[in-house]
Amino acid sequence: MQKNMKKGIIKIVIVVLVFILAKFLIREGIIGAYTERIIITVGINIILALSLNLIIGYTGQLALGHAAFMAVGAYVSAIFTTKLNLPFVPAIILGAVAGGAAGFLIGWPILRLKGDYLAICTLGFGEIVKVLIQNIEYVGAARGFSGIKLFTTFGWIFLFTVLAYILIKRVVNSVYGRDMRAVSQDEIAAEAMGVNAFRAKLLGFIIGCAMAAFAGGLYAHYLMFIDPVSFDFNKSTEILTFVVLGGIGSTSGSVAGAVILTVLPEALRGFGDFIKTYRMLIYSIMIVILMIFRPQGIMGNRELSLQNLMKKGNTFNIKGGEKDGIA
Amino acid sequence: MKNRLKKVVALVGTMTLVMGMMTGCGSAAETATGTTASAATEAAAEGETIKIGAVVPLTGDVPALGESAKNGYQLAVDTMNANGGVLGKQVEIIFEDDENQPSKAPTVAQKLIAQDKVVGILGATNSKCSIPMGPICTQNKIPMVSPTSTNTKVTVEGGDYVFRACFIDPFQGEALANFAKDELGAQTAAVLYNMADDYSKGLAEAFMESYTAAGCSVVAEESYSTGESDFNAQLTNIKNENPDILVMTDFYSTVGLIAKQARTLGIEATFLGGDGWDSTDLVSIGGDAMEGAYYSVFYASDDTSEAVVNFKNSYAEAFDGKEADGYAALSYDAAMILMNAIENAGTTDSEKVVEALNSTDLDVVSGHVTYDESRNPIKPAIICTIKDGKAAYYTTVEPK
Amino acid sequence: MALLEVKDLGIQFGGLKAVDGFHMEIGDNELIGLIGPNGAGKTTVFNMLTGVYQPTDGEILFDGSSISGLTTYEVTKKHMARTFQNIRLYKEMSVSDNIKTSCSVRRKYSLIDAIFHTGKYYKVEQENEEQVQKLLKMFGLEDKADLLAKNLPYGDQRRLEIARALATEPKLLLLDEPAAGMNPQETEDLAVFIKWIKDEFKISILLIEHDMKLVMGICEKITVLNFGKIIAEGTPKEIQNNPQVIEAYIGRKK
Amino acid sequence: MVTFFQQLVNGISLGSVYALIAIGYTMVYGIIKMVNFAHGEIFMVGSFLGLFAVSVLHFTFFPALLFSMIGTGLIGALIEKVAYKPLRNSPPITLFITAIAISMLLKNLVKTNFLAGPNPHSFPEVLSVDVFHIGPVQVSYIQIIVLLTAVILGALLQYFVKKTKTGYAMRVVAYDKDAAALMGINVNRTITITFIIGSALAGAAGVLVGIMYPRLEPTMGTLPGLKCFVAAVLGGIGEIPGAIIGGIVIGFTETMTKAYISSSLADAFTFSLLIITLLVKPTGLLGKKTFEKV
Repeated sequence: MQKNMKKGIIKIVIVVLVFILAKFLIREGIIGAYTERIIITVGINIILALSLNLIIGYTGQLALGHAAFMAVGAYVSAIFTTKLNLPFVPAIILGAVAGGAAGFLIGWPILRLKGDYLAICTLGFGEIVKVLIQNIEYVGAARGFSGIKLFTTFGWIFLFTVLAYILIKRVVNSVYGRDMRAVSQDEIAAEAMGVNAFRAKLLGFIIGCAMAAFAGGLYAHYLMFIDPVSFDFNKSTEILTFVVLGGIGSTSGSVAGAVILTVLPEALRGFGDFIKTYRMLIYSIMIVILMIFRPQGIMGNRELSLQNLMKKGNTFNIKGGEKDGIA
Repeated sequence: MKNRLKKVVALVGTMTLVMGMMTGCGSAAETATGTTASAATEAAAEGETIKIGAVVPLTGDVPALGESAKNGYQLAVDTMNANGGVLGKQVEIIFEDDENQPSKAPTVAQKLIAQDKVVGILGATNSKCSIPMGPICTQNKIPMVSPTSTNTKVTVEGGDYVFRACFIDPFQGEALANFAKDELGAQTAAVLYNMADDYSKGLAEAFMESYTAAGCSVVAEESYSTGESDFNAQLTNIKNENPDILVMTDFYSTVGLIAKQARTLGIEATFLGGDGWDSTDLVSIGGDAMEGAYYSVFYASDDTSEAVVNFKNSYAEAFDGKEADGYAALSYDAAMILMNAIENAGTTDSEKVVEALNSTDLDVVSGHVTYDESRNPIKPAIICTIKDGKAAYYTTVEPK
Repeated sequence: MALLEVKDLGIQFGGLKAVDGFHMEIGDNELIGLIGPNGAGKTTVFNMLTGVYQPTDGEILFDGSSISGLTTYEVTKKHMARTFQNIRLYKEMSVSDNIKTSCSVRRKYSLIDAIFHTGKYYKVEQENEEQVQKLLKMFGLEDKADLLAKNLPYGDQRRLEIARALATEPKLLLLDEPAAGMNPQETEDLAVFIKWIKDEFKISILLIEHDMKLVMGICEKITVLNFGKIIAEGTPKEIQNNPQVIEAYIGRKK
Repeated sequence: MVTFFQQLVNGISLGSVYALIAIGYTMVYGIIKMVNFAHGEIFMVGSFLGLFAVSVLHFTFFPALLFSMIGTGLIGALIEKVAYKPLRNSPPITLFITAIAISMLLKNLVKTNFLAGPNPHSFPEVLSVDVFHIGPVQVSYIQIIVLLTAVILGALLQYFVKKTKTGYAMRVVAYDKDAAALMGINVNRTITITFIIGSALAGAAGVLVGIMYPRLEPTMGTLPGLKCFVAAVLGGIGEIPGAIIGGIVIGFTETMTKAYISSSLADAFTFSLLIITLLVKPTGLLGKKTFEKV
């Protein structure tokens, strides 16, 4: 018991230290408003990548409509704060609950399907949500929902990103995470070993959708304006590239993918037009090459975590799931 | 033990690298005295140039508009610098690409303000980017002039630092409605718009509101979503109603397609539209179906007024013979309005520049500009028509 | 009361009656063999018992209650586990995780426990870990705990699949051709190994196998299936010189 | 009542366009069980090749159609060789993500200024634009051409798959790739041929759509691509006649939704149709039942 406790405390101390350091840098203006905005975007993208990775990486279900759940969370939380004047945190939690409910609603029928059909149906669902929002005048339809109060600050983002990471690690390292992975490996064998495959898939899907909705809430209260078009298929593909580049089925991989693909374009903003204009072309070529030579992405299914560092042996020891019981 | 130590060092190394990368690309210019942005503008003023930021959609789904806007801004700054610049200093314009995405516009605006220390921002081109950008400029007390965003929310929700150089949807809708009723004597209208596009839907609603208020009737209201190319279903319903005019409030490429299908289906109504039609490609896609159509626009390319002719010539000269479209003209005007305000204010201090902007009284390419209390310009709308395959000036609708 | 009672079990795929009138009784701690030529319907019987296929007629009583119509994981919850003819391990998961997944059938905690790492979470994880270590030691796999299942040699994969089934604490273990692809020496060890499991875990085992030496050696009762029908039942000795069985396997002497 | 027949004609003409693209989808999926997500983009490339042939090479309709079919066929084969072949036996997720990446690649490649550039282009009039009146209902010459081409190409393809040797090889590969290899069938060659034919069909559809709706832009392939997958699934994936029927049904429902229910919800209806079909009858109208042997 104590060994786990000791490691837990070390991790908490490190996290708090990093937070204080960042806060100090901001107050001193070393991290300016522009970089702060990038860090907030990185935080939101990390939560999105983690949530999609739970569905694609761990539960093995290729869901292509992830931006739709982000939209549900964004719009529901925006309605609560702007129209009903609810405080920030309850509003985004309600947004996440709505996202989870939408996940259940669409997951229940669709998760009986396999592979390609599931992918296209989730994609179809994404388009349906976009069209529905475009027809709801209450939220401004195609003209977008503006005048949302600014709540998302660096502090909230830091807290929620760390919480999201811990939540995913704990779900993945629990009985539920193992059931999900077993189902993604061989559904029939998992059922023979007493795992209710459908329930495991549905649970992974609901948690993933709720988290995406939560990220949507943070996004809405940071940008203060949301419109249906920004949650279309391109947004879903963007989140997919974070997970794919980082490594399908690796939690720290998703974090790495989200950080790199968010910071890179901003860091390159200064350099020549070539990269800027052909950015999407470079990304697509990169993915094709990646899928052929390194389908597991940068991190593969390895985990870079403090746990491995403390242990003897290499940082990237290759093993199936996360061994450490703690985040 | 050594092995573990090496690994810890590696992790700490990568952490600092990532932090460094982030702070590096962010703070290079920011390590000024950490003061708020507006005070920083004084510091910049002492420098040799006045920096103005411009947010344009260079990539994304409408790069053509971005290019016109960039050329318009550049031409205005070059002309201004040619005759002595502003407050005796040369003007330097810094372009940033918002990819026509609402999430990108505020980030690049923040970059221009925090990193490049601009004294004013031109843009964004489309309303959906200007709306989220407005509050950022107001928070940082940096004046913003959008050339072509017609959605009312841009100034209403943008805050006191947000201005625009073009008329707003309600005015354009009203102008079109009155023009249809008085000039064309049309009593019944059908409206076909892209319900997935904020500009198209906004203008359509504005038109319908004014048209019904003026006592005429909208006999058919049909819509479609982006990317669609078959409009026969909607057009057949419209043909059934046999309206006097068919109003299409979308961009030139879709309008050309609809017009062709409408004529093939045998719809004889006159076609009416908004500033989205303003492009040389309208006729190349629409062909002779566009003949005799009317559309409101910021500026008529064949207008004979001296300001327009000079602008067109210098534009063609600067950009190897390219023809200036409405987006280029309005971007040029927006830049002129901002620079003129800085000149009148005598300083780059934003409060004074905003005061100067509010009291703008300037002749620009798209007509005479003065601002009302919600910082929208009181400007005429120009109606053009397509006569034997070319856009021709028809009339001007003065604001009430 | 017998542990497993199967009465008049049958299934029809389109026109073909794959299995017809199958009956069987298995008491506590018995080792029963089910043999028959290829395509006799052995695996189909397995799939009906474990809920993979829904039988068209007949009744399956297990541990006192009917299980015909239940899904596979419900059958496993009622303490009947199985292995597969061609090994179906979780290839990309570690050996220990393969086994630990089955432990959750018996011991589970709520999602809230998992997220907030409550006392119950640590207790259950600890128990699961102990059971995994116990099974790993018994099956000689403890030093391969962290290897991916796909990287194990064939023999170890077979044993891991049995270990994984045993982790669900079954009362009846169904083994589907465990000796497939093994040389005589390995089959010999497997026979001893199966007998040891039966005594060590006090469970009943239903064994499908082609290797006569293995089946005749360790099974107490044998049922012979041919073209979906039972053609013989009894002790190994009776089966060996039963004319129908010989005919089914070797064909009639002219 | 007149409008109903006119809408019927509109529906069938739109449906025949979808059918033309769906045939390619269903063929590729039928043979190697892979949703070629980039199929919509190959259709777009077909339109641009047609535009290039007509405006730059001054081809008339038929040579331009052939030019585009050959072009897209080669591109299809190239994509299969470079991107899909190395992943032949990797998990479906990797293949699907590669297909999405290829579609992004094609879209952005055509968008570059070296090729077509981002702005819409117009397709010059190659076929006569006149219109026939059958009573009050009118049908344009192009609509008839598109319907005829869809039916003819569909019949030709059905004949090819059912009667010729290569067609036979395709059906065997569709049934069991590994067994086919054991039987001496050159699986790689068959799959490449499938891609060539599928892509060529998409190219033909591209040219016809370019003529019918003369606005071409790099993003025009995504939406039709999606709808034609719905058509292929509705008709029973892998069944060529199914794809044609599926295409007509999708075109019909979309037109009727726009005409009588609400033109802004049309797309939502199409996609809900997909989800309902897959839940009620996953194999689609004509598809065969397949299940995994334990």
